[in-house]
Order: sequence, then C-alpha cells, then structure tokens
Amino acid sequence: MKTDLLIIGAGPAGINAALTADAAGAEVILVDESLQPGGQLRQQTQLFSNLPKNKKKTRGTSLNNHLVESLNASNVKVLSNHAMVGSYLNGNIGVTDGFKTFEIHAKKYILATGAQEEGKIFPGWTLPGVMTAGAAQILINRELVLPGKNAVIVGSNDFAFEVIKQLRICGVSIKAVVEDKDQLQSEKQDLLSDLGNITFLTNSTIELASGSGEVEHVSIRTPSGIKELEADFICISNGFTPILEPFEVMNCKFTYKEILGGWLPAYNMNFQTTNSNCYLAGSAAGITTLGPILLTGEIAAWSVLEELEFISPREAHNQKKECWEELMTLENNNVFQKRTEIIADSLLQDNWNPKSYFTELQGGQIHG
Amino acid sequence: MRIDKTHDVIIVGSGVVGSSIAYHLSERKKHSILLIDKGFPLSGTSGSTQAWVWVHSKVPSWYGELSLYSAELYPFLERKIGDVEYKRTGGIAPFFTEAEKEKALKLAEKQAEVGIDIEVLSRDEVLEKEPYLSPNIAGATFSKIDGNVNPFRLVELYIKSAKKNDVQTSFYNQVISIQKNGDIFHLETLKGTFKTKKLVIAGGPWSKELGEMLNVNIPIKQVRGQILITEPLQPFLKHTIGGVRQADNGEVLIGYSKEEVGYDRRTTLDIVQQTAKMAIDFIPHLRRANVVRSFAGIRVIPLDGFPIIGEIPEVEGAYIAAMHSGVTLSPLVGTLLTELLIDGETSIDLSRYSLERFNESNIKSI
Amino acid sequence: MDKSTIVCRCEEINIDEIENALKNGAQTFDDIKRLTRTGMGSCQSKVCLHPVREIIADYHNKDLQDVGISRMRIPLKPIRMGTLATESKDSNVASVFGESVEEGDENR
Amino acid sequence: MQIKKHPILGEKFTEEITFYFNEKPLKAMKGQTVAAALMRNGIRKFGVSRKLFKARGLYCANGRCTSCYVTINGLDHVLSCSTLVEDGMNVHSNESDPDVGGIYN
Repeated sequence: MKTDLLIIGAGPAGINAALTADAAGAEVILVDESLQPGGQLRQQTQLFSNLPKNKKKTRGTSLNNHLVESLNASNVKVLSNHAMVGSYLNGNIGVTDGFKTFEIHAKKYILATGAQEEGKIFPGWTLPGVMTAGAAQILINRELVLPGKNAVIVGSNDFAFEVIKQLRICGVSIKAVVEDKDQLQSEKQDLLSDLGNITFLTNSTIELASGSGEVEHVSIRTPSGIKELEADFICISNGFTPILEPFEVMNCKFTYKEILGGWLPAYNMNFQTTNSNCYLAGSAAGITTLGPILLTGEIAAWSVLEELEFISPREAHNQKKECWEELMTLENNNVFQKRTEIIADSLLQDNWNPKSYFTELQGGQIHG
Repeated sequence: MRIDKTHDVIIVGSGVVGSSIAYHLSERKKHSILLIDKGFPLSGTSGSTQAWVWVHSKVPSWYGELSLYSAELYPFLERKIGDVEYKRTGGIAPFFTEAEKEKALKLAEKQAEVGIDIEVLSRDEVLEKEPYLSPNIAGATFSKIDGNVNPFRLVELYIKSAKKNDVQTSFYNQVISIQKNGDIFHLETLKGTFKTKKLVIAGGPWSKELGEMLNVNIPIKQVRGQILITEPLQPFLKHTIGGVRQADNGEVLIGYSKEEVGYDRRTTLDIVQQTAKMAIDFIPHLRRANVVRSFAGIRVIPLDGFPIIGEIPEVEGAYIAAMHSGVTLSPLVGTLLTELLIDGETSIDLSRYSLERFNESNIKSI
Repeated sequence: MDKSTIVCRCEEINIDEIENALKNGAQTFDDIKRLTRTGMGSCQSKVCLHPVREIIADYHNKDLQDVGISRMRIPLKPIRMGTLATESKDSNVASVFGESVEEGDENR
Repeated sequence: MQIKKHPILGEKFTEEITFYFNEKPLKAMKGQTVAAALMRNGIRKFGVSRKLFKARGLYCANGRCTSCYVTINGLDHVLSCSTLVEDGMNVHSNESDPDVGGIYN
C-alpha cells in the first residue's frame, strides 16, 4: 500500500493532521487500533475551552463527533481496527488488521500515538476493581457500564477531578480521594464545588486493597492513622506520559521534560523527529490540553505538506506561524516554555536545522 | 575507583565465555582475578541468544567433537554452580527434501567417527517424537546430546560462584586502551588503570576492538540474529528443534537469521515476518500463539567459522577466546583456558583453534 | 511500602526482587529485566516501566530524568504468529540443518 | 451494572444480545466490548495471573496492560477490552498459559 502521508493514531491530533493534509490535496491514510476513530476524546464528556480558531467551549464527545463527521466527509482513508506492528528495514511501517501484517509505504509519517496513564503501585493494586481513571471513564462514557458503586480515587490532578465528577453524575459514591502529597494537585477544584462533601485525604497512601477475587475493602494510611473503607473500586489517576515505543521502533531519539510527561521524542519547530521522515503530534509531543493537541496536529501536517510540495514555503510559513502563535496563547506557559526548550535543543544539531524562513518567529518568540 | 594492585589475570568481557573463564580459573584458587565489562552482564550477545547447547550438526567432526565435550560438561557444571536450567532435550534438525536426506546420512556417518550419535529419522518417526512438527517435513536428524540452557541463569551463576571464590568484578567499565610495559599489562579504563600479568580477551563481537588495542587483528565479523519470542505457552514441545525451542517458563523462541550490519541491534519487520513464517512452517500450531517480542543479538563469527582459543602469538601473556556458539562451548572453554593459564598446556589439542591459523602463510594449510 | 508488593504485573515481580537486582549491581531497567524478568512479560514493560524507574531512582539516589527507559521492540503489542507471518518466499531465515552442513563444509 | 440513561450521552445502545461466560448465558448490549459486557453483569474477575494465580480484571482498558485477557471462542489470551461482544460468543476466564496444542487447533 502506498500513500503520501501515513498517520498513526486517530485521536484529535491525528484527525486534525489528516484533515489539514487532505484539504491541501495530499493522499492520507489514517490508522488506528480502536474500532472507531476519536482516540481518548471518545469518552471525554467534560467541557473544553481554550480551543483554536475561536471554537466555542464544547464537550469532548461533541467535538469528537464533529471531527469524525469531517473525517467521513473527507478523502482520508481511515483504517480503524488496524495497529502499527513495527517498521521495516527501509523505514516503512507495518500494520495489522488482526489477520495479516502488511507494509505501508508513505512519503512521510506522523505518529500521533498519544499518552498512557502512569500507574501507581500499592499492595493489592493488581486486584480486579483497581483500574486507571481513564479505564473508569471509558466504562461509564463509552460502554455505559458502572465500574462499581463505591469508589476510592488515588490522585487529585485535573483529570481525577473530571472523572470524579463524571462518576458522581452517573451515581457512583466517592468514598475518598487519596493524595500522597501535602495538598490537592488540581487547580480545578471548583469542578467539585456543587458535588457536596467529598473526603480528601492528603499526605495519605493506600496501605492495602483487599477482597475475595476483587476489591472490597481499602485501608488508607493517613497522618491520623489507618482509615478503613468499604469500596468496590479504586481509580488511579497519576498523570500521563507519552507513549514511546512507536518512536523507538522508528529510530527516533528521546529527550526528557518532566512537565511534558517525562521521556518523549525530540522534535523541531516542524514537529519533525530526529528521523526526518517521521513527524509527531498530540500528547506524544508532550502532555498538554486539547487546544494545543489540535494545533500540533495541524503544524505537523503543514510541515509535511511543505516538504512534499503541496504548498509553497511561503504558505507553509504563514500557516505554521499562525498555529504557533495560537499555540503560545492557548498553552499553559510552563508547558510551552519546555516545548520551546526541546526545539532549541534541536537547533543545536548541525544537520537538523529548521527552514531559515522560520527564524523570524523563532527569534521573536521562541527564544524570547 | 582505582586499584593499584597488579592482578594475576584480568578477563575482559563477562558474557558466557568470559564469566566461565573467570569461574573456572577461580576454582583453582591460585590467582587474583578481575572480570571487567563495558556494560552489565547479559547486556550483550549472551543476553540475546536462543541458548542452544547444540552439537549434532556441527561439522567438520573435529568441531562437533569439541561441542560434544562441552555439552558433556554441563551436568557437572550444574552440580557446582547451581540450576542453570540445562536440559538435554535431544535435538531435532528437520529437513524438507530428499536431497537433504542424502546430506543427513552423510552427516550421521561422519559424526559417528567422533562418537556423536545421530539418527536419521523418517517423517513418521520424527512426528512420533515431536507430534507438533509440521507433517510437511521429509525427515530429520536427531541426537540425544543436544539441549538448551537458560543463559541468564548461566551467566548469573558463573559470576556468583566466581565472586564466592574471590573474583573481583568491575562492570560499566569500558577499557579505553591497553599498554604492555615489560611483563605487565596496563588497562586504561573509565574507572582508572588496572594492571595484570595475564590478559584474556573474551569480548565477543567487541573483541576486535580490544585486539586493536594490542595491535592484533582478531579476524571476526559481527552477524545480527533476530529472534522472536512468544508469551509463555503450556508445554508442548519436547525437543530442541533447529530454529525453535520452548523455554522452561513456556516461552517459545524462534529464529535463525543472519545479517551483517555491524553493531546495529534493531529488529526489523522484514526478518520478524520471515521468522514467523518459518515458525509456522516448522510448527503449524504456533500460528495461534501471541508473539510479544523480538530481540536481536550480535553474534561473533570468526572468519572461517571456528573458535579462536589460545595465547595470542605476538603478545605473550595475552589470550583470546572468541567464538560463535559460546553457550555450547562455555564450560569447556572455561576449563581449557584455566588449564592453559595455570598448567601451560591443555587436555585437548587447541592448535586447530589458534589465532595463528589466520596468518598469511598458514591460510593454504587450513 | 510492603516489599512484597507486585511491581511487574505480568511476571509478578515484587519490590524486594527488584531491589535485590539493584544490590547486585544492576543500574538500568534492562539490567533488572535480565536478572528478574521484570518487564519481560506480555505487556513488555508498558505498565511497570515508570514504577521501576522510580525504584531505581530511589535506590541509586538519582533524579528520575537520569533513569532511562527499557528497550522497546517489535511487535508493539501482542500479535498472533499467524498474523505476523508473511507469504514471502525469499528469506534470510534458514533451517539449522541446511545452514550447518554448508557452513562447516570441510572443503572450506 | 448498565447505565440505562446516561446523564450526558443519553441512550447509546439499543440491541440486546446473549453471550456465554464459562458456559453461563449473559446479556450484553451490541456495541460493547467483552470487558464491558462482563462488568455490566457484575463480573470483574476475568481470570488469574500466570505465576501466583491471583485474580485479574480490567486495568487500563486501552489494550496495553494485558490484564484483561480472556479466551474467546476457543482462542486463548484475547484482549477483552479491545474486542466487541457478539451474539452467541463463548467467553471463558483466563486460567492458565495458552494451550496452542489444544483441542481447538
């Protein structure tokens, strides 16, 4: 199979990249291992603001429906239920539909493979009923199934708070939120203000999750002693980290930025990795919020379009500049700063300079 | 860390060959020994092998004989250093054509001369022994002597036992240069200078660079082998089959690829898919097994295919042990190097395996 | 934390076993892997990578950014052998039998 | 426990189907994964771990952790979180390493 652009991962970044490239006339194949496109956006019922192009505040699920509709109306060839297996000697990517494994030769690749949730170990964390917050969210919003009745939440970041709220409105009782640090981590505490009393236990950890074949009982070590709770499920929300293995297989180099999720692929202003045929987008390029995720997909697509000469360098410059400016406005400042550090590192590599026309923006803002 | 004392022996390379030499030497309790490695044990070739202890198809028969002696040592080794999961499963090398059967009969005849017992089995006889082999095979050679071992336990227990005998180790310590001053070798390393009276190079594919530090050409090449591994399956394969074996924990390892790509240890879908095809050609039931990983090892292959073992002619006090099939030969090579270093002579004639055979003047006589 | 707490879910390796490998000189995830089988199971370290990195960082008193990641390989997730197999005939992969007789030919 | 009417998403599934878990007939909604189909019936233990035989179930729901393995129509170690349930499907809990030499082959 041959194409101009192969995109791995049909989450918001991958879809946005595909739509951008398709609109400019490139032939695009979009591969995703799930049964339907949308990635993690499929179960995000929370409201998102700070979206690009003045999009108004919307639920993730609504935005997802909109993206998938656009995808269906486009010429993008979507291969759902197809997973990337690895790469060939010539750099091509191999993909499987579960029956056979075949080679896709693309002129360029965008890996938009997203992030995974970090685990948190404690005695009993392998018991059924202990799951990631993302898994609980998939159950209630994608599958319409309750993971249990009485929950203990481990972690207090933004995502934990969103999931707590979604669990609550589906009728789950939140027995406690356990945070090992001395204060709650989310800045979105107003999310829970209308939910009534929730027990927050800071400086606390799970001592033991126990039960016969599944979670029934949770012992929590708190500063005031052990607290015993009857709960039938535990959600772990310990943050996200970019998925790395597709990039290692594509021979990309990694760098480390804690605020972006730890180890992640190195990239330049074009969202091009150290493998010059391989670009990246979305959470794979650092953990961030939905608006920036969409923009990174777009920048990667404009870069590919320029490289394949579907658009002029001038147009590419203008489009990318616009995206970068919007990215800078929408993205958390600390996150954006670390992103620019990665890009600055890429400039130090002799054989890997971004296009000279881009230095204007770079001089003005990226290094500023 | 800087050690100013002069060791009797420094062994560079802590794989199956180097760690065996360290252990066997230490049994005699005569020497102060240092085992040094640029990485951690098992980070190189010995940690990425199918780990057959394979004898029966090794030819010419004098090389088969060497492998036979080594395989015979494994049960005794296990009594000394502990359970390395050595299993003498018997080895089956299937063939698919009648022409190959002729070769098989010739092989059996040759190997019989040195005491390697090979049966040439018909298709039905093979399937009786190993029911899951493909009915498409024409037959197989079979020998009881072949088996396999857990290379991770092997190296770990060699080193543990060597340490009990006071062998010192220095890992994550790359040798940068080697000088010989008088009778003493000075090894400049990342962690300081080490001195020794005798030096053993057991760096596997990296031996070439170590040789260059002594201005000696070690005539070896690097060959990448890619291997597939399934998740643990319930036991269903009894023998070590040429190309396939099932480990103690149920994983099935498959692979017999060879590529000359230097030290590049990546795996590629080209070879991985061909290997999967080979696996199913051999054992059709494997089509339902989940493959969880591939890995690649850089094998060391001496230019003529045979081990290089012995003192380096131009450099007195320096020794080399470089070979493919280090897992098979490990107990014997450890024993022979110990004899050579302590007694000055070996119980098996090593002249066929000397580095000198590669000298210009000797090429014709090989 | 209780040292018997499982870290690697697939191979069921606990904190104690990982710390033992560290005591024996292991520095990296892959060192620990080869000694203990941590991360060698069906998920191929996707779940235990970060907990193990934290244990390494604690033990060696390092920053997390100085603790690298495990080596990741094809296939990216479990796949049936039959799904992976190709129909291609040309092959660098040989049976040991054809191989050995040729390579060891006495005429060489 | 099925959420009959989701407070935000409303009703999503319409067709009820029957599948079998360890030979016992259970109901599920067409469009759900096998993992969700089990959990809506209150089944959270999908099998046991391979070494210590400890209970295991859904953990990541994203096809990465392999904690949710079940046997489907005779094929061992299938990811229940990534496979859609089908009418008449035979699901068995994961009790041991796969048996590739078994009767289904």
